[in-house]
Amino acid sequence: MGKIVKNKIKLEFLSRPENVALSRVVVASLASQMELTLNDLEEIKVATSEAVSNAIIHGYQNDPDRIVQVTGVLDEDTLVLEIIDEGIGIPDINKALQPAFSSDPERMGLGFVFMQSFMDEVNVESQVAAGTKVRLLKKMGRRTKAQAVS
Amino acid sequence: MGKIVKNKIKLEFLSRPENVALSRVVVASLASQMELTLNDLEEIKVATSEAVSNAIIHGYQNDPDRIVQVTGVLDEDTLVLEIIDEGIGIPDINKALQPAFSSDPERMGLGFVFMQSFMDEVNVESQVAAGTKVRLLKKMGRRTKAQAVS
Amino acid sequence: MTLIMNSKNQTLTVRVTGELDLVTAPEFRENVDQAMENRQIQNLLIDLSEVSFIDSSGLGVLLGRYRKIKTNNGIMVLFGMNQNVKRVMELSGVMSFMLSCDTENDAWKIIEKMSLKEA
Amino acid sequence: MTLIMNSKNQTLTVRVTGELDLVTAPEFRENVDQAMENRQIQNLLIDLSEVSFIDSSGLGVLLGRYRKIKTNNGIMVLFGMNQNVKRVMELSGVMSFMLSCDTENDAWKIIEKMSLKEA
Ligand SMILES: Nc1ncnc2c1ncn2[C@@H]1O[C@H](COP(=O)(O)OP(=O)(O)O)[C@@H](O)[C@H]1O
Ligand SMILES: Nc1ncnc2c1ncn2[C@@H]1O[C@H](COP(=O)(O)OP(=O)(O)O)[C@@H](O)[C@H]1O
Repeated sequence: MGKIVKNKIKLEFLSRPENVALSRVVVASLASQMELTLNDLEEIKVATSEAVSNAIIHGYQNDPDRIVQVTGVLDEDTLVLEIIDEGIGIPDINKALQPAFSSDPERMGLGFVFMQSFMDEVNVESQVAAGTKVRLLKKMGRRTKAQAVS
Repeated sequence: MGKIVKNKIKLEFLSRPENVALSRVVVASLASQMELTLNDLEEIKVATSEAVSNAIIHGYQNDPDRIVQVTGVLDEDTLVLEIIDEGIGIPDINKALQPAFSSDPERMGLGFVFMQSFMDEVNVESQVAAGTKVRLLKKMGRRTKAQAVS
Repeated sequence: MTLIMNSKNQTLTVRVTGELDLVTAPEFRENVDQAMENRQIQNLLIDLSEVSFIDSSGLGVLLGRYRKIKTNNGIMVLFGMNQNVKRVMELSGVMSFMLSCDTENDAWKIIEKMSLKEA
Repeated sequence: MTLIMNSKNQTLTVRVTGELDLVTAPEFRENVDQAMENRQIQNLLIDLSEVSFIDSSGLGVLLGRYRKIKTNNGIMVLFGMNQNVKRVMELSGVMSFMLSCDTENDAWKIIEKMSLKEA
């Protein structure tokens, strides 16, 4: 407890698809301030991309004028990201986390699969009609299977 | 009046030197969503770097635990950036804007020179002991000399 | 993202440069589907060697093209994936049924061999 | 930022890779000053060909080394600047007194010529 915070950022942006790339870039810039492999960096980028894409397309159902928030906290050996929307929320988180489940027939239902495979912890809090917060944690220099906690 | 906002972001981060690079990357990612030359992009990066560096070293006098805020708004042909700190403020803005003026003998006093050369408008609001807001405006596809308004 | 498309013998080769995500996936879909229609394409070769990033939105659009090509009894081959793109693709499971190889040359060979088999 | 330093005939060659800004300028200063002291350096050649970004903090550290070298009657030459780095340097006015050229070869020629002049 009481680990030293090495860095902390908060990014807010309009819910437009272009900002998925922007948030990847920000998170990558933050993550690269700690020792990590290029693989780690790529994994963090994919996980961020999935969570932010979900906020835009599912949370806000492609309404381009809402706000998505991404926070990042870096301590000695951990990166914690939170991706927050105030959108429609997830009625059944366990179902949403299942591989290949998607409420959109055009999509693959792999977003949470990627987040869980590429991060060490994935934590989803959501309330219908209030919004969703996805917390992604990555430990550096360790390779553990992701734990889904709903 | 009433120009269409193409994008809008807000970034907050701890006043640490590493975040100068991070803010450059964010602003570059935002700016590259509009038509602009590589020269424009480089100029925007330098101006951002100067304003954020100033917030950290002058505004917060290198205290690493304060918050710097960068906002970016993009409409059809303009990028407006604001770099805000709640630091010591600037007692005499006209003096601060002068080329080669620096309150730090180790520095060159070129930050505002670069901002003014590379952006189309530079506007500084500051209050001693309250903080500083630097507003940087870049018009795309136009090359006008910067206007300093204090 | 940039797309360069060439067609030859009812086969469309698409060279993708950049990132395949929520922004670029729809652009990819529209452009490739248009080209497939206009040029009466049977087979699709996708050069991913210049793709620096892909996520599930990008994967989705590749899978969509695969289904379309399959429906018309065509062949789709991906080639040139870098390590990161490969890992994302493999994790998704699509590599168990999608054809892939390293070079365009190999991709053409696959098309030839499979066309013979089907003939 | 990465620094590669070589010395020969009291001349230190520093090859900088990356960005020169508020974070990296102090690292540059400490490392180069240390090397100059340890190796009793007279002249400084700075290879900027792999510098992708410079701002006034980066410029400041170059100017500081210039002053130091001048004080000891040495010669400092910058070489290989890309277009963007060059513009920032030119705008600052330092190019009116700092020596610069395109290649390391040219930089060594400048050192030779100027050493002769001074001798
Ligand atoms: N931020 C969110 N807001 C509302 N629903 C979400 C959100 N994120 C995920 N979901 C729900 O969870 C499902 C599964 O998500 P995911 O695994 O990323 O697959 P996909 O995005 O392909 O649908 C989505 O289809 C959606 O119904
Ligand atoms: N955010 C700020 N807060 C307080 N003072 C500032 C701020 N930005 C600039 N200044 C003042 O303005 C002066 C000139 O700034 P600048 O032109 O960027 O040169 P330099 O950073 O090299 O000193 C600084 O030396 C400082 O005194």
